[in-house]
Amino acid sequence: MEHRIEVDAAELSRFAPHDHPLWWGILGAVAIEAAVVANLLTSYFYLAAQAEAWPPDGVDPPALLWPTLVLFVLPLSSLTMWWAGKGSDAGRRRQLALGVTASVGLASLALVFRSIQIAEFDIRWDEHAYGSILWAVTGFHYTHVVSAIVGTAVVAVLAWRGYFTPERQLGVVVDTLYWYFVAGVFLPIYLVLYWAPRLL
Amino acid sequence: MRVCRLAAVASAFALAGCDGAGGVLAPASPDARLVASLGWWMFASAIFVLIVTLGLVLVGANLHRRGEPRRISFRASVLLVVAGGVAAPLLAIVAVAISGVVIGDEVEGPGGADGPWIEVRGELWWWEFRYLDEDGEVVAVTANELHLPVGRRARLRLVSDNVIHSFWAPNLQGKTDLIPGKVNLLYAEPETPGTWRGQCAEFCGLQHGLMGFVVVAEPPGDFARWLAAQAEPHRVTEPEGLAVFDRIGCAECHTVRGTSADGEDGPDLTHLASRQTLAAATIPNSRGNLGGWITSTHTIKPGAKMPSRIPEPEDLHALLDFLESLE
Amino acid sequence: MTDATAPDGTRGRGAGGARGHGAEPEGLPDYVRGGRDGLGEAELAELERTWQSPPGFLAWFTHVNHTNIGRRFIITSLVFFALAGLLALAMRLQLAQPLNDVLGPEAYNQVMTVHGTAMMFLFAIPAMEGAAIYLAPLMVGARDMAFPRLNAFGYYVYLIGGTVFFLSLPFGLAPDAGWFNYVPLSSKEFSAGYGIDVWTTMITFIEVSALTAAVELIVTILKLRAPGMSLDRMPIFVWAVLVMSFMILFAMPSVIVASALLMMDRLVDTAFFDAALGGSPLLWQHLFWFFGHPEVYIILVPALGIVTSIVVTFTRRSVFGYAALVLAIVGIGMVSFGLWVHHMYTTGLPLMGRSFFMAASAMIAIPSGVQVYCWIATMWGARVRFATPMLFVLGFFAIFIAGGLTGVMVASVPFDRQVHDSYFVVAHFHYVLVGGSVFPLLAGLYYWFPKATGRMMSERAGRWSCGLVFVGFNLAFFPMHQLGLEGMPRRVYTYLPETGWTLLNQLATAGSAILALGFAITLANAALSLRRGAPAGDDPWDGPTLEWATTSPPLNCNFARQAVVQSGNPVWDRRRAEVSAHVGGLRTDRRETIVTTVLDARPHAVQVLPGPTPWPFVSALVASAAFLGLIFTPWAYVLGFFAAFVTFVLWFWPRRPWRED
Amino acid sequence: MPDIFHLGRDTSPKDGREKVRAAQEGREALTPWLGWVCGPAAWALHQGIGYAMVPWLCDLGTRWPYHLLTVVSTGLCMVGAWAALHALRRSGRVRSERSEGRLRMMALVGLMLCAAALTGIAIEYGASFWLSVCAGIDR
Repeated sequence: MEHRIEVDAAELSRFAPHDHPLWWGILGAVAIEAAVVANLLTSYFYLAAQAEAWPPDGVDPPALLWPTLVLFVLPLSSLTMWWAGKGSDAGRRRQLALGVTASVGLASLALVFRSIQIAEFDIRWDEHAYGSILWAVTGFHYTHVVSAIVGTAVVAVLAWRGYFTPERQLGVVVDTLYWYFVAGVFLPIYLVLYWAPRLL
Repeated sequence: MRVCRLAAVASAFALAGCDGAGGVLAPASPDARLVASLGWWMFASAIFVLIVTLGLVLVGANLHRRGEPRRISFRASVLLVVAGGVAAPLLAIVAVAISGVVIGDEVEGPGGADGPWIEVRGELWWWEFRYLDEDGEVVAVTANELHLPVGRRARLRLVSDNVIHSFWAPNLQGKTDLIPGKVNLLYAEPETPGTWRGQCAEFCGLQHGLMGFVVVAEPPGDFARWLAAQAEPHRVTEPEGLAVFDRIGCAECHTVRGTSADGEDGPDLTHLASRQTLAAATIPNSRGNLGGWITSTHTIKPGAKMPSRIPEPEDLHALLDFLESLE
Repeated sequence: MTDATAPDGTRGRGAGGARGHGAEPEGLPDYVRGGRDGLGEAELAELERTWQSPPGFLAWFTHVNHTNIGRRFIITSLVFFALAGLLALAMRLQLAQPLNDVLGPEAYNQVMTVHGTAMMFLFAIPAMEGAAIYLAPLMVGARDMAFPRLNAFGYYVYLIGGTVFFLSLPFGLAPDAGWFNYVPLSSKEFSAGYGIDVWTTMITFIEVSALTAAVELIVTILKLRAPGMSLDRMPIFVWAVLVMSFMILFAMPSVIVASALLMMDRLVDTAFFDAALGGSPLLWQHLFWFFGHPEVYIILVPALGIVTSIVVTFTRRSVFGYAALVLAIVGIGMVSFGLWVHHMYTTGLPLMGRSFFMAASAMIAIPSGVQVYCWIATMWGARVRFATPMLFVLGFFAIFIAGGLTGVMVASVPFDRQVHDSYFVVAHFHYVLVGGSVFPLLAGLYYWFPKATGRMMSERAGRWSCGLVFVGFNLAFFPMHQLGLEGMPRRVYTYLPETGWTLLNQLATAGSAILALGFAITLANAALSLRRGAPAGDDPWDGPTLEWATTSPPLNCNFARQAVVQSGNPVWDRRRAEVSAHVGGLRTDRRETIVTTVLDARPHAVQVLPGPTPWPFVSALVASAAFLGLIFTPWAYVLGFFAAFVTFVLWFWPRRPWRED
Repeated sequence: MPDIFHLGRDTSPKDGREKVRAAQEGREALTPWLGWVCGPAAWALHQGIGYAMVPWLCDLGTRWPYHLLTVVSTGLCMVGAWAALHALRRSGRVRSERSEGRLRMMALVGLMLCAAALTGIAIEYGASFWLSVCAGIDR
């Protein structure tokens, strides 16, 4: 048996942060969570279709002000995240650290808005299925934002300590990917929870 | 204890002419007949396909000549896969879809619906049948025994306010679920007089296994007489037994129309003695079984909601006299 | 292949001991003598030390190699299979006589629920995942999975979740609302106590393990294939695993949502399923079956891959219709998401709505038919070796096709309304699941046992086992068709003597005993063969795919040098050409595997994989505590979230020195 | 850029001509997937929405939204089939260092998936004609 070396791996990159298997893994996690959101929103419409009145009589659809603010703050935090990534690509550690920290700040702001808005809900979760699904979807996204914030806070700590380099920035890349998802998934949630009861 | 129970149930059991055996394949209504013949057709085709395919597997795997493999041409292989794997299933799919749609529409349709209107309520773990008039008012209430007129298409309104049950009388019709918050309809049209067994088919808890009922089909005249009798209130002939009935708490759950007993948790007992069975078609209705059911309820049906009562012997006899007078 | 046929009895260490246990830094283990694949002895020894799973009881919790984890998945799932099988025997005993009292209704309902749930969630899926975790990296020529630590995490989650679930039975806390757990029966009103909570939390928890396995299988298959293994050269089994993983990805969230909603209904009084407060019991059924039907195919699809592997090896032919088989597998995956309503034909849905699902349910016959006829075309005229794996495959043909045909029958709305929830359906799905999944798994066990342990299983015992399982199975389940048609509903704890169901039930009980004996023989065969089996060598069956290119059991690093592939049957190519092409230049002092492009598998990077670590175990422990807490209080959610997060940070925290290269 | 949109294109920097060729290859890589995506998506669309719209059709008393749905999903299927067919034709002309068999297989599977989806839609559409949209919805 003759043994031949056809591919030499010595020269290949050991980092490839934008194309690392972990990047694909996060994509998988995003797919799972997107499926969960899809299931929840489908359940929302299913319950709405079964109900005689949706929202039930005497209950107002949730107010628009705070969620609309969140709708703008979350993409803004994605923007700072993207800017941080640019800095990381170019080796500007300070830009990376600032951007990531700004994102954490903005998302925390979104969380505050979200909390105010939850406090204003016209219905409790145990009064009617409408209240249940409203609280469940809101709670699920709230958890998303919290986990994105704490995850990114860890990235920020590492960034300030100078861990990341243009090669060694896998953590930033995958965190950014997840961040985009958390910001993006709010749009369908926003449309369904705040506009569907008004328009349909 | 086990022996007692078996004896109580088995010895006296002779459900008058119950033709339960045979079920789906012993149809007693046009609907069930249609579905049974559909079943036979599908069975025959399935067995044919099974034999052909397995035959091909065995033949193909033994075609080699003394260990020398035989080649099969690419074209022949493609033909094999297309014929067996695409064309044949496609034919079956079209046949199944069309027959299913046509027959489904037929057996689930109202088709005149000239029979009685009956509300079927699934309880834990027994059946209530409420006969309604045209306005939806209750005419008569019975339990675990459904009477239907022969040759008429009865309309059953299936409801439940507890868990999900499923109404299944295989000789007459496919099953339909009773779902809280939802009303389902089912039509039943017996062709011949007879008695059949039906049973709850959706898992509903502890006594799902013994949540049966009896269907009695009788000529329209007999049916009308039966319904008129069921609509009558009870005229008390055994006041002592009724007193026991009240005293030991039966009246809290059971209604006997014509008396003060108006409990709503258990079956309506106004015409208990006219029924063939007790305990959701579990034991035949006899004096002995009735006494056994009252005193050792949970030996016969563990977990049943009815609490057992053990009155003094003379009270028990008076109670049984009363119950037997509920004709 | 210099050492392909070298008898190598000293190497089999058995499934229990990891390769390399007790290997001292100085003394070289025999299997590295003379090197391998052109890699020198000293380098191979260093590579093996790098990839070694450390010995010792405590170190057991730090193992991350996919061969260790895959083996654990398989063994654990077989233990659950045996336990759930014993529960089935208990049910058959209870039903052997009318009005029997081996089990009362309470015990019967718990046993029935645990049997169904365990067979689905604790046996079938994990067994398939285990086979995939063990085999897929070997088949694609990778050194390990893409995320070895996540892999270990998934295993502990499964182990803990499954054990807790099973322990609920002896403690009398077992769920008793059936494996489908329909509301409102499973609501707080009709099922007080902790049984249903155990079900909802542990099922959600175990699904986490299925999801982690799915993600890493997908990434491993897409990114870690050996150079040259473009998509059209991937073994069919790997295709099947890929499709299974995607199905898990999209089906499991639905049951997670369903059980989370039920958990909330029970824990904080939400009203998702409460009809009185605007909820809908049918929502549960939609969500559950949107998962539940793909679930059946999640179990079936990898089994079809196993069958293809065995048919190819035992006919010594490339499979006929590679593209058609891929199409069939992908097609099954696609159609499986469009059938769920056929579990709900009797719930009073509009007829036209049901007609869609009737067509779709029957549609599954096309991809299945294509598969079966591709196998027939492959076997046609070939010299088939009827060894035990092939015999189990023949059994699979008979039983699976029979089950598929009754499946087409129950796709028909009017016919299904008669047999739905009757023993006819019990017969149908046992034919499909045991025929379509357990038979291939046993075939796979006999086929890959030599690869995993270095020893052959006994042929004689294998034939006996196959025969008994086949006869016992048919005796146990064929009469159930008739019982269903005679009106016997499912899930009944007893029946009345005058129903006339006694004789057929007795036949079924007798059959189940024979079936159990058949399984026991295989179990004993496997246990005895670990020590006494004939040495297997690298490639005892003359298989075509890459797992046969390494030692048996596989090296710690899987391959001394990763292969470069030129066709779908690389091992046959090598034998013919007497040449093997490899990847060079990977370091031996740390865990490296080559990363390739998704479609053509051209090399473009190297992934450095982590070594043994206890953090996945710690994380799994914390997560389990959180889920267990959820049985009792909603605050466990908040607490568990942050506690688990801390362990994840510790898990991922970069250890100094930070790598620079 | 991550590999997701290019699915096999290598990510090393390129000069102008290389870039053009890489873009072409990117499209080459994408088109055969269209069959894989469009077929199942069309079928899911037809089935899911068709199923959900039945009670509404009954209230509405007409089938035209359903016909429209069928047209749209059939069209989607056709797009997938067309792309797959296109890729199949081209697979003969691929540069040899790229796997021609791979492109061919993917295109073929995509094409057949679309055919299967079309069959599914046709059977669902055809069978439902025997039924009134209100069958089984009489409350």
